[in-house]
Amino acid sequence: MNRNKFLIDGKITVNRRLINEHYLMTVVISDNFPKPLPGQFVMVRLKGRHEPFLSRPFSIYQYNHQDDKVFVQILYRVAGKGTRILSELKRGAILEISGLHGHPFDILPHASNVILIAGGVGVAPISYLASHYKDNIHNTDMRLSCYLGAKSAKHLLGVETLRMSCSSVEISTDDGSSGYHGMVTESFARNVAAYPPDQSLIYACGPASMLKRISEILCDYPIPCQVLLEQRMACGFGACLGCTVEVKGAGEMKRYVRVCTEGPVFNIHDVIWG
Amino acid sequence: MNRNKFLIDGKITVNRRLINEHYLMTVVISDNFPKPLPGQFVMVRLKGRHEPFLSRPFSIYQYNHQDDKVFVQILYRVAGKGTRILSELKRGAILEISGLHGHPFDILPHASNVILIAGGVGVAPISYLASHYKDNIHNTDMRLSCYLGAKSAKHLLGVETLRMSCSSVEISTDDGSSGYHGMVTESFARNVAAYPPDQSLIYACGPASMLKRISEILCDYPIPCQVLLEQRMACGFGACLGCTVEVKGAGEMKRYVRVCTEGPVFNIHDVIWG
Amino acid sequence: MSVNIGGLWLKNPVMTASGTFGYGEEYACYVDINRLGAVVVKGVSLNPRQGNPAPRIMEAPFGMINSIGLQNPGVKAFVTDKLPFLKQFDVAVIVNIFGETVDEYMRIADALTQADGIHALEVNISCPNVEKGGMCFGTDPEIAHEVTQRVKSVTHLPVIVKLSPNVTDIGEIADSVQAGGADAISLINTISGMSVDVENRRPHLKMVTGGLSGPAIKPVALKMVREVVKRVSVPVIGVGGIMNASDALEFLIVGAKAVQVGTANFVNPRATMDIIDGIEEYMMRHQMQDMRELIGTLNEEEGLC
Amino acid sequence: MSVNIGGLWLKNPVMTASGTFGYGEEYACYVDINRLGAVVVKGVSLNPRQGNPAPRIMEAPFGMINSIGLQNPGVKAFVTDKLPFLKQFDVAVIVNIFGETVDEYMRIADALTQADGIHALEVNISCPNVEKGGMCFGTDPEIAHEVTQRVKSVTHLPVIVKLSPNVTDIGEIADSVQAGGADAISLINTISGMSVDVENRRPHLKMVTGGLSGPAIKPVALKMVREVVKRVSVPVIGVGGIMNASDALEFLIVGAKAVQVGTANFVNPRATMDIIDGIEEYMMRHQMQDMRELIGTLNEEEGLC
Ligand SMILES: Cc1cc2nc3c(=O)[nH]c(=O)nc-3n(C[C@H](O)[C@H](O)[C@H](O)COP(=O)(O)OP(=O)(O)OC[C@H]3O[C@@H](n4cnc5c(N)ncnc54)[C@H](O)[C@@H]3O)c2cc1C
Ligand SMILES: Cc1cc2nc3c(=O)[nH]c(=O)nc-3n(C[C@H](O)[C@H](O)[C@H](O)COP(=O)(O)OP(=O)(O)OC[C@H]3O[C@@H](n4cnc5c(N)ncnc54)[C@H](O)[C@@H]3O)c2cc1C
Ligand SMILES: Cc1cc2nc3c(=O)[nH]c(=O)nc-3n(C[C@H](O)[C@H](O)[C@H](O)COP(=O)(O)O)c2cc1C
Ligand SMILES: Cc1cc2nc3c(=O)[nH]c(=O)nc-3n(C[C@H](O)[C@H](O)[C@H](O)COP(=O)(O)O)c2cc1C
Ligand code: FES
Ligand code: FES
Repeated sequence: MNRNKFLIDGKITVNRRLINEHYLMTVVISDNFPKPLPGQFVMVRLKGRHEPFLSRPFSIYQYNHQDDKVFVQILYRVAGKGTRILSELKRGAILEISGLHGHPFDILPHASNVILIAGGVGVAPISYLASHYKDNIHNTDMRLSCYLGAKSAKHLLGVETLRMSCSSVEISTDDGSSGYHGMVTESFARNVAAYPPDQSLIYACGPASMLKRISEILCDYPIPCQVLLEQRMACGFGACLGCTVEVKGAGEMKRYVRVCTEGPVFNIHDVIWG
Repeated sequence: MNRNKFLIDGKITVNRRLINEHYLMTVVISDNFPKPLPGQFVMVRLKGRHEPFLSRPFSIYQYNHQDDKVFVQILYRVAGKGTRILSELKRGAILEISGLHGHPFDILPHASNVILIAGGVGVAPISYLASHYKDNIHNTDMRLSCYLGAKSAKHLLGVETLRMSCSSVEISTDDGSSGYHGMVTESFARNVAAYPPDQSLIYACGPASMLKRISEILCDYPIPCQVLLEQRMACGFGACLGCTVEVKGAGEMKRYVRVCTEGPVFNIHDVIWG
Repeated sequence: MSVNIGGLWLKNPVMTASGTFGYGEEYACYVDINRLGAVVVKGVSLNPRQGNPAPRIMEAPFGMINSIGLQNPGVKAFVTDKLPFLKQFDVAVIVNIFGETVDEYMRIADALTQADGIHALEVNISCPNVEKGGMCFGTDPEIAHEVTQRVKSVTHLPVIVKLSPNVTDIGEIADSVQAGGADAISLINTISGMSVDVENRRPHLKMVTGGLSGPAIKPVALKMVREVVKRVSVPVIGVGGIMNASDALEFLIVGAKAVQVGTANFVNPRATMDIIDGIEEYMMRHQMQDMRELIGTLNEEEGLC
Repeated sequence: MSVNIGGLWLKNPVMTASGTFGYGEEYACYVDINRLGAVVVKGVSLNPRQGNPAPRIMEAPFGMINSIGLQNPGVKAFVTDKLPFLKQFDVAVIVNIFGETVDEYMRIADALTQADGIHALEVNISCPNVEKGGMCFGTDPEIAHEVTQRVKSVTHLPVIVKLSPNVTDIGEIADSVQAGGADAISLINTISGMSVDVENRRPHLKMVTGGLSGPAIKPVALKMVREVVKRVSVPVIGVGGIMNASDALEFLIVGAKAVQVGTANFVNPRATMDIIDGIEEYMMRHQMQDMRELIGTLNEEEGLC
C-alpha cells in the first residue's frame, strides 16, 4: 500500500488571475499532505458537484508546510470548460483532491548542467523542480539553466521564482517582446552544443509540439532528457487505462503505457511522437 | 406579445440562512424587471452551469425599485439538489431569471374579509400578496386576517412582514411552541363559521395536504378560495406541458391544465386532489 | 447559411424540435421566429389527446425525462387554432405527426396537405402501434417502411421521418424509411428511461418510464446521426442534447444537414437564436462561406491528441 | 445486507464494475477491499490485448466516453500476475471475460475454472463477434444464448451474463441468456456514443466512437433493469451511472439484487465504501433488517406528486 496516496479536501484561499487566461490558486489542506516530488501531480475537482464531471490533473507549482497546514499552489491556464469553472471559484470553495500521482522526475545530484525547458504553463512543474534542486541538492559545481518560452512578454509566468533557483533564465517570446525572438526550442538549440552530453541533463515541459522539436534537436546531441507528458485522464491513478501513450518497447515493439502511472515523466527517447 | 416576459441576468447581493433549511436571497437586476403581480413567479438558474439542469420556480417574496435597479427577494426552502446548490451560492453569483410567469391571484378590492392561509414556505407569495393589498387597496372596511402555520416557533417565517400588512396574524405550530397547537387548517377551521361567504375571500399556499384539507373544510362553508399550486416545471412558460394538474372541466369531464400558465393560482373548487 | 432539406430550402440549419416549442406562441416574446430555419411543432394526432397524468417530468443528470403523452388538440383544431399564428411569420412550418395505426398517419397527413402554410411533415414513428400489439412503429424496419410509404402516397409535401434511438440497428431503420420514400430523416427522439424517488420508493413519473432528452443523450445521438449519414443519401437532421452552437456544430460536422433544438429551449428560451449566432460566428472565424464547407467535414483519420 | 447471486453469497450488494477497478491493486489505498460485496475485474481475453490507440477517453455531459479497447494481459498472465493480489482478501472475485469467437469464451472460462480463488464469471457479450462479421454477440438473442450455454458447459462457477444496452428489446436478450443457463444477469454495459472537437473538426477519440458511461446513462440503465427484472427469474445486477447510495438504492428498489459501481470509482475512488455506508444508513432509517425488505419494493401504483 502506498502511503503517498490520499483523497482529501482542500479549501481555496486564493484564486486569482495572473495574466490573460492564467490563474494561480492556493489551496489549504488541513491534514497530512506529503511533500510531492517534482513531476508528481494531483487530480482536482469541485467537491459535491458533477460539472465538470471528471477530476482534472494539475502539477504542483509550490508546496509549503506551515504549522499543521499545507499550502499547495497550482498555476493553471484556462484551457476549456473545467478550468473555466475552476477559475470562477471563490475563496472558501472546497475541492476534492487525490494524489500524489505519477512517477516523478529522476533527480541527478551530480550533474554539472541541469537544463530546464518550459513552454507556457509547463513552467509550473519545471519551477517546482528548480526549487527542489536548489533546496535539496547542494552541489556547487551544478549549473541550473532555464529556457522559458511564452507568446509575449505579457504572457511570461513564474520568472521571479525561477530566477531564485536558477543560475540563468533565458527568455524567449514568439513576438520578440522580451528576450529571444522565437520559439524557446530555438533559443535552446543555439546553445545545445555547449552542453557536454555526459554531464548534462534536460527536463522539459510544454506543448507536445515543443517536446517533439526538442527530441529532434537531441538527435544530434545525445543529452539525456526527461519530459512531462499530458494526456486526458479519468482516474489519475492507473485504473481506467484511459491515459495511455505509445512508447518504444523491447526491439521494434510499441506498447501503451499510462501517463498517470508509468509517467507523466518519460525519457524523451522512449516516446513515439504522433 | 407579452411585454411582461423577459429573460434577464440577476446578481445575488444577499443569500443567507434564516432558520433551519430556509434561506432568503436578494437579487439585484439592473434592467427593467416589471413589478410582479401577487402569485406570479420566476424561473431561476445558475448562469453558465448545467447542474442543476432545469430552472427552478420561485414566487416573489419582495420587490423593490430603487434608482434604476430592481431588488427581488426570494424566500426558499432547501428541498433537494437544486435548492441546495442555490443555498451555497455566494454574493456576486449570476443567476439567469425568466419571468414573469403565471396567472396571478385575483384581487377583490371590495371584499370585507380577506383571509390568508400559509403553511411553511408558502408564506412567500402570501406575504407578497398581503403587501399588495395593503399598498394598493384602500378599503377601510377590509380586514386582512392571516393564518400562518409552521412546525415550531423556530420555523416561523415572515411574521414581521405579515404583521405590517395584516389586521391579525394567527400563528399555529405543530408542537404548540407558539400560538395554536396544531395544524394551521384547524386554527382556521375554528373561525371559519364567522366569515360571511359572500363578503369573504380566501387565499392559500402551502403543502398539498394543507390545501386539500382546506377544500374539505370549505365543503360546508362556500367561501371563495384561491390556492397556489406547485408542480415540477421544465420551462415555466407553457411550452413543455410538463406541469399539468387535473382540474374539473365542463360537466363530468376532467382536463389537464398547466400550472405555469393557467395557474399557479386556481379556484380551489376546480382542483381534483390526487 | 441556407440548406436544402428534401426540396425545402431553409434560411439556416437551426430548427426547433417537436414538443419543445409548442406551436410557437410561447416563444414569440423570447425569439425572433422569422430567424429560425424552421419551426417543428408539437406532435399532432388525428383526434385530440389529453396526455398522461402528472407528474409528467423529472430532471435527470444533465437532462430530463418526460411522459407528456403527446397531449395535443388534434389535427383539426391544430389547423384552425394553432396554424394561423405561425403563418404570420416568414418561417418554414414543419408539422410533426403521429398515429396509433398506419391509417391514422395517412389521414393526418392528408388533412395537413389540404391546409395552407405547411412546408413539410415530420413523421414521428416512436409511438406504439396499437394494431401490432403496442410495439413501436420505429423499431421494426418493415412497419417503418410502410408508414413512410403510405404517408408519402397522400402528400406532395416533403416527408421527414423521425427515428427512435431505442433500436439495435438504427442504420437498418434509416435504410428502410429511405426506401419507403422519405425525403429526409431526423434523429434522435428521446431514449427510454426512468428514475425513482428512493425515500418514497415511487417512480418519479406517474407513467413510471419516460423519454430522456438533453445533453445526457448527445453522445448517443451524435453517434447514431453519423451512422445514418453514412448509410443513407437523403438529408439527415441531427437532434439530441443540443444546448449551444458548439453542440450544433458537432452534428453538422458529422454530416447532419440541419439540427433541431429541443430541451434547450426550456432551459434557455433564446437557445435557438444563440445557436444561429454562434454558427455564424464560427463560420466567419473559420472563413466558411457556405454550409457545404462545414457539413460532413469530420476528419476521421486523426483523433485529437 | 447479504444477497445471493446465482448461488454466490455476497456480504453486501455492492460490487465494482468491470474495467473500472483494474484488478484491485490501484484501489487498495483508497478502499477496504474486504468490505466489498465483490470485485469484478477488468475484462480478460484469451490472449493479451494492447487496446486501442490514444486518445481513448473524453468527458461527456455527466459522464465519459471510452474506447479503451479491452486492454488486458490475457487469461494466463491474469491468473499468475493479477489474481494472487485479490486472493489475499476475503472478497468474492468475479472475472469478466470476453472473446471474439464462441470458442474463445469457452477456453477462457475453462482456464479460469481451473484456477483457484475465482467465485464467478461475468460474460461480457458486448463485443464484436468476428465469426459473424463483427456483429455484437449481445445484440442477437440466439448468439447470446449460445455463448451462455457454451460457457456454462465448461464451468461449475456461477455464470453472470452482462448485457449490452444497444438493442431494441433487452427483455428478449435477457430471456434467451436465462434460457441458455445464466445464473444471473448484469446490465447495462456502456451505450455507444461519440463527440467531436469542433475547432479541429476531429473526433475526440482516435477510434471515433466509444462507450458512454456515468450518470448520463442512469435513467436508461434503470429502465432496462426494471424491464429485465420483470422478464426473468434469475437475479439481476444493476449497473450504470451509480455515483452514490441513492443511485444504488434506485436500482435495488426496482428489483436489482445487487449493483455494480463503475465510472464513479474514477471520480471518487472511495465511492463503493460511501455507497455501502449509505445503504446501511438508509436501511437503518427505514428500519429494514434484510435486503429483501428493500429489493423490488417499488410502488408503481403511485407516481410521486
Ligand atoms: C500530469 C499533468 C499535469 C498537468 N499540470 C498542469 C498544470 O500545472 N497547469 C495547467 O494549466 N495544466 C496542467 N495540465 C493540463 C490540464 O490538466 C488541462 O489543461 C485541463 O485538464 C483542461 O481541462 P478543461 O476542462 O479546461 O479542458 P477541456 O478541453 O474542456 O477538457 C476536456 C477533457 O480533456 C482533458 N484535457 C484537456 N486538455 C488536457 C491536457 N492538456 N492534459 C490533460 N488532460 C486534458 C480534461 O481534463 C477533460 O477531461 C496537466 C496535465 C497533466 C496530464
Ligand atoms: C409556482 C411555484 C412557486 C414556488 N415558490 C417557491 C418559493 O417561493 N419558495 C420555495 O422555497 N419554493 C417554492 N416553490 C417550490 C420550489 O420550486 C421547489 O422546492 C424546488 O423546485 C425544489 O427543487 P430542488 O432541486 O431543491 O428539489 P428536487 O426534488 O431535487 O427537484 C427535482 C425536480 O423537481 C422539481 N420540484 C421538486 N419539488 C417541487 C415543488 N414543490 N414545486 C415545483 N417543482 C418541484 C424541481 O424544480 C426539479 O425540477 C415554488 C414552486 C412553484 C411551482
Ligand atoms: C417535453 C418533450 C416533448 C416532446 N414531444 C415530442 C413530440 O410531440 N413529437 C416528437 O417527435 N418528439 C417529441 N419530443 C422529442 C424531441 O423532439 C427531441 O427529439 C428529443 O427531446 C431530443 O432532443 P433534445 O435533447 O434536444 O431535447 C419531445 C421532447 C420533450 C422533452
Ligand atoms: C473505462 C471503462 C472500461 C470498461 N471496461 C469494461 C470491461 O472490460 N468489461 C465490461 O464488461 N465492461 C466494461 N466497462 C463497462 C462498465 O463495467 C459498466 O458496465 C459501464 O461503465 C456502466 O456503468 P457506470 O456508468 O457505473 O460506469 C468499462 C467501462 C469503462 C468506463
Ligand atoms: S488516468 Fe486512469 S489509468 Fe491513467
Ligand atoms: S412548465 Fe412547461 S408548460 Fe408549464
